[in-house]
Amino acid sequence: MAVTELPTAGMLPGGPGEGVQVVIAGEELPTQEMTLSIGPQHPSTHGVLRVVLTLDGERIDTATPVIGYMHRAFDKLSEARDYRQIIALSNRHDWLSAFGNELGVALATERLMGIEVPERAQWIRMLMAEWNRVLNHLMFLGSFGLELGAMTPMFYAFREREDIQTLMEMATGARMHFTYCRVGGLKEDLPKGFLQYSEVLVKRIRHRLLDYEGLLLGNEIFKKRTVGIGVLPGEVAKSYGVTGPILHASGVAEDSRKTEPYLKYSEVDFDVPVGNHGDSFDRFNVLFHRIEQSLKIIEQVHAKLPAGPIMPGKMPKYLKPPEGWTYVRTENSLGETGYYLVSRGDTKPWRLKMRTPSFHNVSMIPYLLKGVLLPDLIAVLGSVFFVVGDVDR
Amino acid sequence: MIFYHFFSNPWAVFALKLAAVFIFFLTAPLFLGYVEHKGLAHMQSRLGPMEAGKFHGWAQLIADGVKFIQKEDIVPDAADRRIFMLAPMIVIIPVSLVFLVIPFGPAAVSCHAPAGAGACGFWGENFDVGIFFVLAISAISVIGMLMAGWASANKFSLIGAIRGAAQLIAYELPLVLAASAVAMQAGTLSLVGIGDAQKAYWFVFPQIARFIIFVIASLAELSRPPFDMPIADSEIIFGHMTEYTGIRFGLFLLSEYAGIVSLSAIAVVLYLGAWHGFFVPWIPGPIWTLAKIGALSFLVIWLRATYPRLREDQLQKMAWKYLIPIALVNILLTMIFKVVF
Amino acid sequence: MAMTKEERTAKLRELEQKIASKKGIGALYGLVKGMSVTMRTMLKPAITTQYPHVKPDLPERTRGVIALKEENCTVCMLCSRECPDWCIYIDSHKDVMPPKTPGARARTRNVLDRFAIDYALCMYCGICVDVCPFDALFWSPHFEYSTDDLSTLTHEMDTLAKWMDFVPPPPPLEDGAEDPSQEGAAADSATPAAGTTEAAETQAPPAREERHDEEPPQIDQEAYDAAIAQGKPDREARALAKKAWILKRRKAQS
Amino acid sequence: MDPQATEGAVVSWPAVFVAIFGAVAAISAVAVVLSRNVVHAALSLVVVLGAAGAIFLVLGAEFVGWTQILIYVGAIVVLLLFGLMLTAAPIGKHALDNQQRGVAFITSAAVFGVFTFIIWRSFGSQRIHLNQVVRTSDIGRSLFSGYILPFEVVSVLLLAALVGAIVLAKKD
Repeated sequence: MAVTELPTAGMLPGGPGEGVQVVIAGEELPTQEMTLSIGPQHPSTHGVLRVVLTLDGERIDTATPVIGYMHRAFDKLSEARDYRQIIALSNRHDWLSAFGNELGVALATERLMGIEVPERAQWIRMLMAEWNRVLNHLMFLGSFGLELGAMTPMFYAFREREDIQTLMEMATGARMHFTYCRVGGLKEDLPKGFLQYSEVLVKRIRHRLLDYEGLLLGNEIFKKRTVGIGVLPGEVAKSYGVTGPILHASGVAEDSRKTEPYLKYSEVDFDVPVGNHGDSFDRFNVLFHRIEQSLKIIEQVHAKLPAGPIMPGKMPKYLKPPEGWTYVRTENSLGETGYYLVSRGDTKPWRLKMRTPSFHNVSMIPYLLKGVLLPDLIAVLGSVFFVVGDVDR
Repeated sequence: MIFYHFFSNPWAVFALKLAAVFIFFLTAPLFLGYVEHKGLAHMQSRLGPMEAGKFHGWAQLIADGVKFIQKEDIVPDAADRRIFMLAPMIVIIPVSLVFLVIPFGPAAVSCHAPAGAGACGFWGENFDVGIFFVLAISAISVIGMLMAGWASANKFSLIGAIRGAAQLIAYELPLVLAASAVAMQAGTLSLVGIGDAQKAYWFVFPQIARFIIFVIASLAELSRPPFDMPIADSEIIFGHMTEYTGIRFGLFLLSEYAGIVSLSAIAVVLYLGAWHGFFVPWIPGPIWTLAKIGALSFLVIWLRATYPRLREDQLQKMAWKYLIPIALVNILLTMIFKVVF
Repeated sequence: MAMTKEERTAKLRELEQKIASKKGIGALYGLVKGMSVTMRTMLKPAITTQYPHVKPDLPERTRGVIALKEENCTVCMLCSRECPDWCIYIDSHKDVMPPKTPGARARTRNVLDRFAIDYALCMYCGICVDVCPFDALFWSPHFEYSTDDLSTLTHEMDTLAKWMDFVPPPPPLEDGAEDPSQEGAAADSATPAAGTTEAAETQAPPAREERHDEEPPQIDQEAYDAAIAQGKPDREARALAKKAWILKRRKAQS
Repeated sequence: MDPQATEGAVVSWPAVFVAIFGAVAAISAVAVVLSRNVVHAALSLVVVLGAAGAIFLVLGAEFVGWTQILIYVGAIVVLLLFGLMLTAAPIGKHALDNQQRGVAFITSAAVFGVFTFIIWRSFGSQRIHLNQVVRTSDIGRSLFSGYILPFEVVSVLLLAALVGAIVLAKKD
């Protein structure tokens, strides 16, 4: 039988015809695979990620993530900016966990310079980092629902996020790119009324989490769409370098807040929620419970916040870390963010390499998407929590 | 006596009814669209449109319509031009025809139509096979959907259209089965007759399962959430409507909302007692009908606000494994009851 | 009666879990619960505000726009150099001032000709405000300056100065915080009211804030106070104080 | 072709409509076979079947007419289109064609001739009386009395087809 080339509508990577293959298996009728580009402009890749799929009917044969549409050369740029400026730059790549990012840069610089951060600053940093985590997780809680067609959780998520952003704005002045960390401490102390509002918010959000439970976690349709979809065994997750909620959902409770505590995480009591199956539902569930844990940490910070300065008394005029290198692990909202900082005694780092969780999360898309149905692509992609800026940097 | 002469002229009455049906066809979906804007918004803790027309954005849908008319009508270069442009009409015409047969009230008491008593009332046309007409005509829309999806020369459109067709084929069956059980119980295929037959009790009460099947199947036919896979925006952009702009896109949307109104109306006539009210019998029948249509349409909106969408194969499974067997058993039971009592 | 609200909720939750865990009923219960969530929300008032009609109440620290207190600027160019994306444009010239006493050396000073911030480039990091040693830059929560033309987002000195009117006083700090103003380090010149002469007379010398980890102010406090007492304007007093400080240091060095 | 057109000197409205729909159906039928695009052909088929349904309606057979539309337009052609799009229907302006036009023409001409002959022989002398509308109940009654055997035979046939389809599809 003649092999006809599948005419295309100009959506294939290299124009019509390319990437189409004809599979003739035994005596079966010949079937053609369709290549479908999801992205870079597609509603469900939240950002400019592109996934090139080869489809057998609605079943995905291969999935190749194409990244780099948002590459902003953070690593290179930080070699040309001083430490203060890097803090402002670093909160931009993963725009959903800005505070966590700048915290990492500050921690790395402090470690290299041997600066002792005041107690109060450390506690406030932890408070901010946890609120930031809640912000981030709420976003994914909402967007996952949206991708599965439930539009309301997204609006609820933004309702809650709005409250938290107002809180963050009180202290930092910004709603998204906080730039609140400084090497050695923080920009300013908390304004009056911050803690009170923070306490109110903890209660409010804890109450409103029930809405998400009612809309998504307890919903039969949602379960039907996510349970058993995109199963990621713990071993595979580890081998791909996946961290954060996705790793936890696969049953591995690796969290640098626990295993290698920074700030004051060793002094607060919290759990690392883990999943049993590593499917989409577990990932979502873990995200949900991580919010609860973060709220728990925030409550403890409220109780334990000491008085004192937020910057060390003596700070050098110019930030010039001595020659050497350091690596800082932080458990950022989406997983482990590592900062490899090499200094040659200059005011600028010689090298600042970031290990971002989203990059590793995206790297296992081919594994997760193999053999799933096209509609499940959404259930899988939505549960592989990533921020495109964090992938490309 | 000029009115008497006017209404005894069948052509005048026909023209009047046609005009009324057309106006209802144009305004009801707009009103429903507005209710959806506001209802969805409030369910999501928002306010929805507030600017157009000043008072709570009442003119938002009109503004949208004007916008659709003004926008450029783009036909993709690779598209099959004629079919692409024809598709929205194929979708909207059957939907508009359904409005012809929706009965809003009982037959007029003093009727002077030449066809005899019972031939005129609050409806456009009383077909002998009304329910059959509705089911047949609403099945045509899917051809327009397939045309749009295929002619757009876009893979997402094609997938959407195929999903839409698969969904329609699967759900046409439970829909017809659920409706035919009602026809059996009422002993007539005429929508007016079915409405009349519910004077004693609404058909929803003896057979609630049938009603649920009808509503689920209607939702699937309309591709409304949680069965909106043909236009699942996070998967396939907007299905068969992806490439459409301007008034043609507007026609698709209009047909969607008109479809909600018409299928709600049919469900009301079949199950919810049509124009028969309760507690307050002095409220006229047409108002009852409209109120019930509104309530059912609101349910459709409410579902959209609440549920994620199912997967296409789960939908098919639901149709073939549950809805169709239940509907068949239902027909059997209805038959037995009909014969025994 | 004896049950508190929390206990009651906990008990209800438990019951709910029990129902939800049942297979068929649980599924139906979950679906109905979802419907109840949306319905409940619908019956509550919306949380959104009608923005152009209702202005948001923003915190004092909100980084809306950077305002310039022109008379504080000494054209040191620090802000311009520290800006990560170089969005601050400063032009100046040197003005020769006639000597105060006849026979003395004529002095020069920098005169600010142009101070512009390109808000199309600005990333609102606030480094310029942080580094400014003379407190010439302030954050203001004012934010309504959007335009439909990129080029009009470059705002010049006069606009930046006008925005000083929107600068609120810094908020009081949370309990347990060390107030930087008590150490005499931070200036409270952020208040728009500080522009009046009365406030200017009582205010401490505008020195950089301690928390910005830099050197102590390079002016002689006594000379500044003396100059203020003589009724000299703020800028002149600061210049005198700076001169006195430099003389003192030279003496100490030699 | 049209029995109504020859009846009496006065051309009635139904006759006019039957003629119009007949012409539409005939032209579309030709378009089905002449179309170089398989989807266009299927869509022309929709018009043919729709026009056939319309003729039934004009002739007062409401139930049959709507059934024609429900089954053929709403289901059969949709399935056909569905199958086409799932397999080989090219997207956009692509044509599918082959070199068997001559054979196809001969075959269809032969079929046309045979059908015309049979129909003419069987019903050529019959007249349809339009003063009565065919009630649905009459169809039901005749279906379950006079035609009960063919009806049941067809049911069994469809059931067999259904089972066969399931067996074929269930291969994996």
